[in-house]
Amino acid sequence: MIKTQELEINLGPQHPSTHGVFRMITKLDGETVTSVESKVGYLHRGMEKLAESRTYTQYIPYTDRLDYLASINNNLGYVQTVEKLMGVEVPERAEYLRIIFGELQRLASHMVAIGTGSLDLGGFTPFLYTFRDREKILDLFEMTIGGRMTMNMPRIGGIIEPPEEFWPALNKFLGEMPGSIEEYHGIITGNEIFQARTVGVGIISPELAEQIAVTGPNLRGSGIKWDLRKNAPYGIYDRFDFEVPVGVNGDCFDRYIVRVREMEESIKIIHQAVRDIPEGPTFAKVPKLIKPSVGEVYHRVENPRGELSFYIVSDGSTKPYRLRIRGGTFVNIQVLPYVAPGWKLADVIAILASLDIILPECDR
Amino acid sequence: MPQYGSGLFVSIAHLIRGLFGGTTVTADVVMTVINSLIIWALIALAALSLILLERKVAGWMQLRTGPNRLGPRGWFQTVADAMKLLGKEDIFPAAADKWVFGLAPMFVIGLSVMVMAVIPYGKGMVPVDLNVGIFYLLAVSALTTIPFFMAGWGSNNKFALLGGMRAVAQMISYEIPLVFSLLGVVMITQTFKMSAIVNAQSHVWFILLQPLGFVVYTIAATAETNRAPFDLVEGESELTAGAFTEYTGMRWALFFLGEYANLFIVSAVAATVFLGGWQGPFLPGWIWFAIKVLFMVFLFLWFRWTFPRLRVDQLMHFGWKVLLPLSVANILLTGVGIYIYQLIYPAIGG
Amino acid sequence: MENSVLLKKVEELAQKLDGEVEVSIDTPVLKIKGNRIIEALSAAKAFAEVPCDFLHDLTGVDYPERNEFEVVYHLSSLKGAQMLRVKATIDRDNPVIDSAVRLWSGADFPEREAFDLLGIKFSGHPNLTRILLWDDFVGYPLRKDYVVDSYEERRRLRTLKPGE
Amino acid sequence: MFGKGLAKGLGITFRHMFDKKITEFYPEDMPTLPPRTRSSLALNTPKCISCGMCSSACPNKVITLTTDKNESNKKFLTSYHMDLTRCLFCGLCTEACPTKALYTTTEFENAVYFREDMQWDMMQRYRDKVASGEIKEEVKPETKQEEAKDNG
Repeated sequence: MIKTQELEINLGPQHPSTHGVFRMITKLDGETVTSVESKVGYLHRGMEKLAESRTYTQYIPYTDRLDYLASINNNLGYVQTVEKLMGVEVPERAEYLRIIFGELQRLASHMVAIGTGSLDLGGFTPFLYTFRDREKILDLFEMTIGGRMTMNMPRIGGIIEPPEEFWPALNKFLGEMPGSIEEYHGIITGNEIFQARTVGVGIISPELAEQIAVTGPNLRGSGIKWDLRKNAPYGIYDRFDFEVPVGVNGDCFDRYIVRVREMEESIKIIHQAVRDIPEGPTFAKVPKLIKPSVGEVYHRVENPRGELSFYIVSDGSTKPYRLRIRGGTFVNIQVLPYVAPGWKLADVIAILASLDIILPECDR
Repeated sequence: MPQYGSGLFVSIAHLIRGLFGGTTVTADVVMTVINSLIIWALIALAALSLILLERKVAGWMQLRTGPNRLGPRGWFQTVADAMKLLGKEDIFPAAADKWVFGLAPMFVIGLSVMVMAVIPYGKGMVPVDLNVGIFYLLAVSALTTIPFFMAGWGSNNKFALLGGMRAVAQMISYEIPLVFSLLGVVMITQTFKMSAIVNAQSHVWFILLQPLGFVVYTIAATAETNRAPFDLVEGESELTAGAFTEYTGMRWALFFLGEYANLFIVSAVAATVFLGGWQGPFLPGWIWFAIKVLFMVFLFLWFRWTFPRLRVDQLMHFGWKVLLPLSVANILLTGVGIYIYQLIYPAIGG
Repeated sequence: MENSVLLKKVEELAQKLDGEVEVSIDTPVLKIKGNRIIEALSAAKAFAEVPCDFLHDLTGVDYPERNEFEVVYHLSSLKGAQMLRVKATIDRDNPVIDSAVRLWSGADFPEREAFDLLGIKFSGHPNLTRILLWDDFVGYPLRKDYVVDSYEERRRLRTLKPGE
Repeated sequence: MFGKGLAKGLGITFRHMFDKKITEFYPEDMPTLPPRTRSSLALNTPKCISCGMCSSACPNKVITLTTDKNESNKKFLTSYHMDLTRCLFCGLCTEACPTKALYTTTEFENAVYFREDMQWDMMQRYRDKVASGEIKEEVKPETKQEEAKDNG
């Protein structure tokens, strides 16, 4: 036997495939990974501390900056938490608009996930196809609220009414979407090289997922049918008819395909919401200065990257006493040291891409 | 078939040769110098235009326009990039092995020049028409592994080392199917001489006689030039830039130049061996040759901008367990074919 | 349905561990002393019908006027919509509590974060080091007595000193 | 059969080679942004009633304004500064403005070379805009009367 030396490699904080500033201390035996240690915190901005010096309304733009690829979902999670704390009833039309925008944002976020997933496996072109379609969604957002990435769109007690020209643009986009998804299937899903790189790679067993508290598409990829929109509905998700796609093996391919199928379900939900949306006001009557009574609340929402939840402790003032954010990525990322060893270096990148991490949400 | 202008460059060569007295030693020396200068110019030209072509094709496939700022439709972009790279600082990492690190890029480009000397660019346009042309070509291009490993080892960087190791493993494994895929053609033509192989295709191109050989060659050549889906040496998503991680400025540009020179070479070899070289109606031979090379180059670009990358062990599996048996099968089939052919037409072949 | 069943279970558990139960908005809350936490969590994990076996979140809250920390565990499950909040109070001067890593390996990062930002020590944690902040950071930012630099100090534009 | 998916992918990329390109030729063709775009802020000084709502709505203390009172005990602006280095472009200030004196604009070329240039003097910017003819100055009736008083 030839005795070889283990090679220790720092993947990150500056590395093309770590999706921001994530660092993995990887030990290699040849090309095979023997251990991975993940280091986070390079993007820590003290979000929870910042909340203590901002009023409830002023904190909404900060939630944009958690998971910046799904900022409306974050906004919604936060404002719904505050509404739950205050007991505010949101008008019907606002609820429907929240569904439409939340699902549009989920589509955009999953597009980035599968596009960068393909990019991390070396396929550059699919990445730009997904971004082409994401651009259309961002245009819709820009038309409605004026922001593209950090929208700051919902308000406590309502949401901003989109302009007239939004509805035809939305219909046009929905009409184009099935063709685009067909294209992703053609260039990514059906590609034998992509399948060879992902099928059977990085299996997260259901037991491991439950131990770590993995959530979101990563959990469903492992075959557990758990989606808060279905199992513990918030907002008006209980009125919509959609499937919860699950994977079989819990490998990278399953996590990928769950995302693509979730996109199809999101389109279904948007279609239903556009069909059923009533006329009416989009703002509830809430005081200008939000001042919840003493108490605490915990609210969880299904974000594209796992369950996002806010825990707010209120002391009756205009500012939260303590605000805790539980991001999906922060918990999901713990799975890496369990899954990665034994695979090749390139597989670690594939696993990381399939976990679809986003560091601002992780480090906060 | 009439071909107009085929003899243009040959006549010029004759003219220059005539100036120095036809067949004297002086004339040979002058011609060698001129030929090597032309090859250098060709490498530079090929690299500049192929880089632009790659960026343009990539852009079009991705619904972009590609470079569009400098010159008409961005045609001077690579020239500007080359200028920029020339002006950049030449950094030697403190822990690098200075000699190995510094020499690696020179070797890459030197080997490319050596290979390009035996390619028939047109009728009578072979700078050095060796009677062991293909043999020489394969032998020299097999050496390209060494500069990659030198770069990987000399950089004293972990990513570069991994890239260098991948380069060795990959290029040596794919060298064998590459050689075997060309062997079928050699069996038919009974010669190693490049110009003779082209002449043998005056009636039928070898892509029709050797379709399997062509497919194996194309795949192995993709791997040999380290292009996607076999670009593990660079593998930017895991190894940042693989063997070239520590290179900057002109040294890095030489690697880049070498990469595109290699792309040109494998395309030229495919055009010569399988696509009939400079054979073709109406147009001058060298234009036909250019068209065929461009077609092959486009094929490689198309693969690169469509496929994701293979994993290192899958690459080895594919090379040894799929491509090698296929190329051996090709040789066997060719042998059987020749045997049957000789039974029918005993006069032909040896 | 789930809530009433869960509430009954929690009340039984509270009696056993001499804790208190209250309902906050729609979530049952179990308040106990810090030293009984592992008992409480493992009992909650094994609740029949309504298991709370998914550690959704773990965090701490600082209450300087009561001189104590609350370590807050949010337990849910993949088998139903139930949600349970367990609050363990520990002394602020000696903030030590048993680690939940032996029950859920996913408690690793949240516990390290609580240690990092609040200074709560989790005994039995395999690698209790700072996670979000750097290793030689002084202080625990989420404590209420942590002094944040003034706004003027933070907004000062940094100018290069000569020699930099 | 192995290779079918590969061929399909090749087909898709080849087809897109001849599709219409979606590149925007930015400085030549300026994009037309929708009217709600929040890419820059502007202050219409005469409309401002110096209430300070914008400054208190801002999550990040971007806006500092100073006011003074004239003889009829009416507040008027003496200075209005925004520190764009801290601005989130969330639009909460424009929503809070009761007279819509502060509004978002679609100007998006806000890059500057020096950090100091990010400190915007909004009143100066308004005067520049008026001087360049980009917007018409609104003349308040009271100011007219005051001028008349001064003259007479």
